[in-house]
Amino acid sequence: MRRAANLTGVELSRRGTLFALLVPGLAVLLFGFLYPVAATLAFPPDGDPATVARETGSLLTDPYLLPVIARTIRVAVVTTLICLVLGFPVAYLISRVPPRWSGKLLALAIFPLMLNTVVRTYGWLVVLGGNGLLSSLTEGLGLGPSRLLYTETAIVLGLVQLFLPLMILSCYSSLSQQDPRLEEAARGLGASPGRAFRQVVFPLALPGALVGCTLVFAGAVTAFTTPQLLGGARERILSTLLYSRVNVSLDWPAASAVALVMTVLVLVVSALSSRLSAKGSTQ
Amino acid sequence: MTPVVQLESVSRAFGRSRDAVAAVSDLDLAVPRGKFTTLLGPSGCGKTTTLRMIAGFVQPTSGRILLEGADATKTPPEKRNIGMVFQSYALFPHMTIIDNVAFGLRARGLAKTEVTARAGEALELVGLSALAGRKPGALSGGQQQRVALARAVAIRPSVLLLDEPLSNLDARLRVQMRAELRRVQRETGLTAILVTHDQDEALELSDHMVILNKGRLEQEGAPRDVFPRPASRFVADFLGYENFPVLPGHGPVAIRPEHVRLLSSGEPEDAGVTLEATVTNVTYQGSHCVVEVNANGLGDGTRLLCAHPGEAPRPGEAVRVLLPAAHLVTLGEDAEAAR
Amino acid sequence: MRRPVTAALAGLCALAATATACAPTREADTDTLVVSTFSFATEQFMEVVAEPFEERTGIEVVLDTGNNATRLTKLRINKERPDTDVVLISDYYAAIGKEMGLFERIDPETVPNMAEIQPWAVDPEGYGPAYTFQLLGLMYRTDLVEEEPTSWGALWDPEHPGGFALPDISVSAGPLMVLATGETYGSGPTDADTGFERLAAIGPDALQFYSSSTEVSSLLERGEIAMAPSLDNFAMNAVEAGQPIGFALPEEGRLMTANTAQIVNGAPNRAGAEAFVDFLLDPQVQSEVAEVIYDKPVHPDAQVTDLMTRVSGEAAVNPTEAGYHQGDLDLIAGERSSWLDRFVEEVAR
Amino acid sequence: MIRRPLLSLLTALAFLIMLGPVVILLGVAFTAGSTLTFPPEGLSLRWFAAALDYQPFISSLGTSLVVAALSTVLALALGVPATLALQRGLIPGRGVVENLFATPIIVPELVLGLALFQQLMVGLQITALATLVIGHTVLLLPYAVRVVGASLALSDPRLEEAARGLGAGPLRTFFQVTLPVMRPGIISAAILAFITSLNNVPLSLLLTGPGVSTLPVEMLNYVQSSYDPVVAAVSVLLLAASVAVALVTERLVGFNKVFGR
Repeated sequence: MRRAANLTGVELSRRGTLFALLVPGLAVLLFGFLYPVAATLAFPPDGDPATVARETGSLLTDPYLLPVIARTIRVAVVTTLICLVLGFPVAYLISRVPPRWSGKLLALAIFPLMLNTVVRTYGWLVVLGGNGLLSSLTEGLGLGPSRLLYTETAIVLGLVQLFLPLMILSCYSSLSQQDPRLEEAARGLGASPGRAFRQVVFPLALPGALVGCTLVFAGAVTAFTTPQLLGGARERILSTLLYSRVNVSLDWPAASAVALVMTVLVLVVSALSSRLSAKGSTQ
Repeated sequence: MTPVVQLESVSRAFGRSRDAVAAVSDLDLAVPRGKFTTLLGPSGCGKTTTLRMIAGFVQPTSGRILLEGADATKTPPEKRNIGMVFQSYALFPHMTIIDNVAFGLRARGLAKTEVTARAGEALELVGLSALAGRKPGALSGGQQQRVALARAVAIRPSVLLLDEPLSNLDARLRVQMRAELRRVQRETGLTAILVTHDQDEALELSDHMVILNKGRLEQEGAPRDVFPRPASRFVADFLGYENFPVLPGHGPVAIRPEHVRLLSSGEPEDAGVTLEATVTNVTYQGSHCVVEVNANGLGDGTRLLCAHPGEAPRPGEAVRVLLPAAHLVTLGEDAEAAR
Repeated sequence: MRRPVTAALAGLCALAATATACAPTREADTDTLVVSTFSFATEQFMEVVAEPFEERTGIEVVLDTGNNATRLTKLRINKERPDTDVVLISDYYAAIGKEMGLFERIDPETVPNMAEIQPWAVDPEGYGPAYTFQLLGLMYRTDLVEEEPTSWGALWDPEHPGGFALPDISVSAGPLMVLATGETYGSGPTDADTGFERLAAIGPDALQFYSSSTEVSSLLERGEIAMAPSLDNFAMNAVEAGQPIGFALPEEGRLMTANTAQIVNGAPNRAGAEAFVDFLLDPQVQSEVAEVIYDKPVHPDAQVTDLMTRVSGEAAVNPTEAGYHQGDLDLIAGERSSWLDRFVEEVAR
Repeated sequence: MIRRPLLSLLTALAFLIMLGPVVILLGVAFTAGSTLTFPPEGLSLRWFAAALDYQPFISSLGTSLVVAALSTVLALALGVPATLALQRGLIPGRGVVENLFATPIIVPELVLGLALFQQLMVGLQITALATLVIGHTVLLLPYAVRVVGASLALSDPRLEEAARGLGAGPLRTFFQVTLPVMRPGIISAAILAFITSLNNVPLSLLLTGPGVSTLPVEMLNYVQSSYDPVVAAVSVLLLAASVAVALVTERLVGFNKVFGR
């Protein structure tokens, strides 16, 4: 797609013009993103690289903090898997129903993205809370009150709600490009619906699913509102730990250390996923 | 001998019940064993829906479908033992050629050695053994279609379904592939059903031709029976009859342009109908000219087309036109009224 | 060629202007006084403290409210260019602030009332004094708990009726509870290890780890829990309203927390700040605050309300005589991050 | 074909999880009672009145709208020229520059928020409002570059050559050909950016100052300290606004174009 065309308004071959078009954006990126992020990971207020390194070290060895990292990863992985298991079939359905239905279903799936995370998470407090819907349901069934609020399960539920639309969109973009005849061909050749799904539909939609998984995983690792409201004081993950380091214990170098670990975690996963998809496309 | 595929008053409507559109209505069909049958018709005539109902991808709204004499109306596609070739080839892009061909065999749980042997055999049949290890993306359209054919044939289906398999190919390749299709069908002895809108393709390939119009069966039979004797104006029109004059004493008839003759003065008249006419337009077509004339005798000035070899008359010239009796097809009044 | 460059520069300038335009600067200023305080009962505070102070001194009082941590954060942000004069803040956040160099020592001459107040309320290092205090005890449902608990042991009693909640480590009662437990079961009021160990034993049974007074009050009101360690102030509303709620002072592990008034390092209105702190300690003002906001006074001449003695007994009048003490604030401040981590991972399970 | 029970079950479950809690808010918001319970205890509009009466929500909504509008305009003002240069110019190391414009998406928003808080607010003493605008602009820049870039990449540069060939000067070509070609992309990017900014929590969380806080952050604070249905009422109001925006968006440009990737 690389085009050696000239820009309409101005001769882009002239360096000065190009420069003028790019520089404001780059300057803001530098001042509002690269500089602060780099600086904060090394030179937080009240700290220096040595304190950040020490705090990072303790984050990776402290018996009270390792569980936070483990929980963050566990919550993100489980959320990603559930989103895949639920989101892929929905995307598949949307890609195979007649257009007048698919448009409506897609809009319904996308709609939650227009609401902020507090709005989307708030309902779970009503569902999972002490006197909540679920509790009265289980009590009504004679199972006793259910206590799901402030558990990992609650966080996962909230995150699944938050990120399912992303998974559906990613899978849908792959599935809608797939020729539905491929699945028919497999069925015609004697493959059961399950076999056709496993051997043809799913493998071909894998790139989209992989993108979806990466988005959901990164989102789950970095989400704040949902773990804060649904995990409460009991179940901290990296993002809520970062917040409490800044606003409860006012320990800013320690906050930088958490930020460092969180960033590295997300970067490693994105790199792995792009590696995987590159490998998939060369095969 | 029971027909391989039999349709008993099969109908299929699409859309909600209130504004449903019938794609196929009340179709009865018997597909003879070991023969090449063609479903022919313009787009929207229901031929593809019929094929997809036979394959099991579409459920009939009413009626029964029998495969090998047994009711298979509710049988899912994978249990029907059909081989299907799609217009878009539908090769699995993530599998090699040989894996594509072996897919159906593996789905049937055959032993590894048998899978390898039969897949290789099928690929041999279409002459693509050399490309076994490639991915479909690396193949040309014609090659991909031959792989699709091999894949369908490999499972030794009770019927081979071909859904406009050649229409994505360019004109020359299409002609080559027709021969290839015919050869493969003959060599394997498979029953084949081809869906096409191309009359030449249908005429060349089929043992049995079924012409559909608006979801209904219009005419069926061997090409050499159907082609010279279309039963209705629709069939005649579709088969390339371009002149539909209403002759005094004959009623509505059809005749192909190449059978209309311009008589030079003094030439003896053959058996047939001779008309006085005026040339209105002449188009040069290489081997012949198409001469458009206005037949003076036919009241409202019926225009006729005739394919005329050699020196053509000029527009405005008065000519005599012969419609030979041997080539005049009389169209049934009822068929005419149905239009 | 000229045009885009100019446009780009103009854009950058506009951005820079937005970025710096609204930076507030407050130079030396004797007409107004910015007081950073709790967001609790702001209107009443205006009525009984700020407005009378304005009348007396002619200095206009501006309130900036929020919880301890966010206000401390704000002070830290503006450390180089402070825009606040007085900060009313909990004792252990005050300790963090001192460590960060956010506050100034007070010359006792300028705040005469500092000589009058209860001795424990005076800061040993000379920083701002405590102007009120809260006692840690057990808030309980009198209809669900038959006998008034006399010991923290009630929480560990497997027979205890109804559920209970514990304070989260992020609220003032949290660290106090750790120390109170350490004092009760361990070697003394600095034995945090024992505190954590014992709390960890009952953590899984706690219905909730509350992080606000409204949260714990509503849990008790709804009867979801029968008791919770809390500060005595939390109980006053309910007791006054005649709800079946009582406040028990355990015999051992008597910890309290104080609210202090600090003068900001480099305050734009230093003299006004000193006058305000003195005003806050005035017996008359302390009495009115006690009546309206339920803040227990530290000035011996101020009037302790009946409600206060009904809830907390004699400890409301003189906490140190009743055996209450603040705990080691430097320990709490210094270990804040690690306590937070330990609490979440060991206790709040 | 699609009558498989498992597929229907999973789909139903997915939509239940995605929309169920949001639907429940509707019930909670209209309750006459004072606790978060479903089904509601009687019907009343009292929580809507309470929501509109709660000053922090009103002032933070103002902040949110100002920040969203300013940062959307800034992101487009910076992003569109950059996109033009990237799509139509010959730039050495174009890939690197392009990736640079996408990086703010990869770094966790909370980390960016912390960085802006520590370095710009604490370090450079920039006000919370200005820091919010800078942060949101950085966050929206990738959307602007990507969405506008996508619409530009789809258009045929020969259109512009044709215009030049027909005698239009470079400026005329830009305003009469290039800009109209980009317009749908710009509208989509603007809507997407505005919504993204308006809904953001992690980035705005730490960037608060006296009287400066965004609506979602205020809502979060409120939910954490109070247990009445006020936030449900606010949510329903936002829900209604979103439905309105969605309908207008659908009319104007089509949903798929805004959210399609």
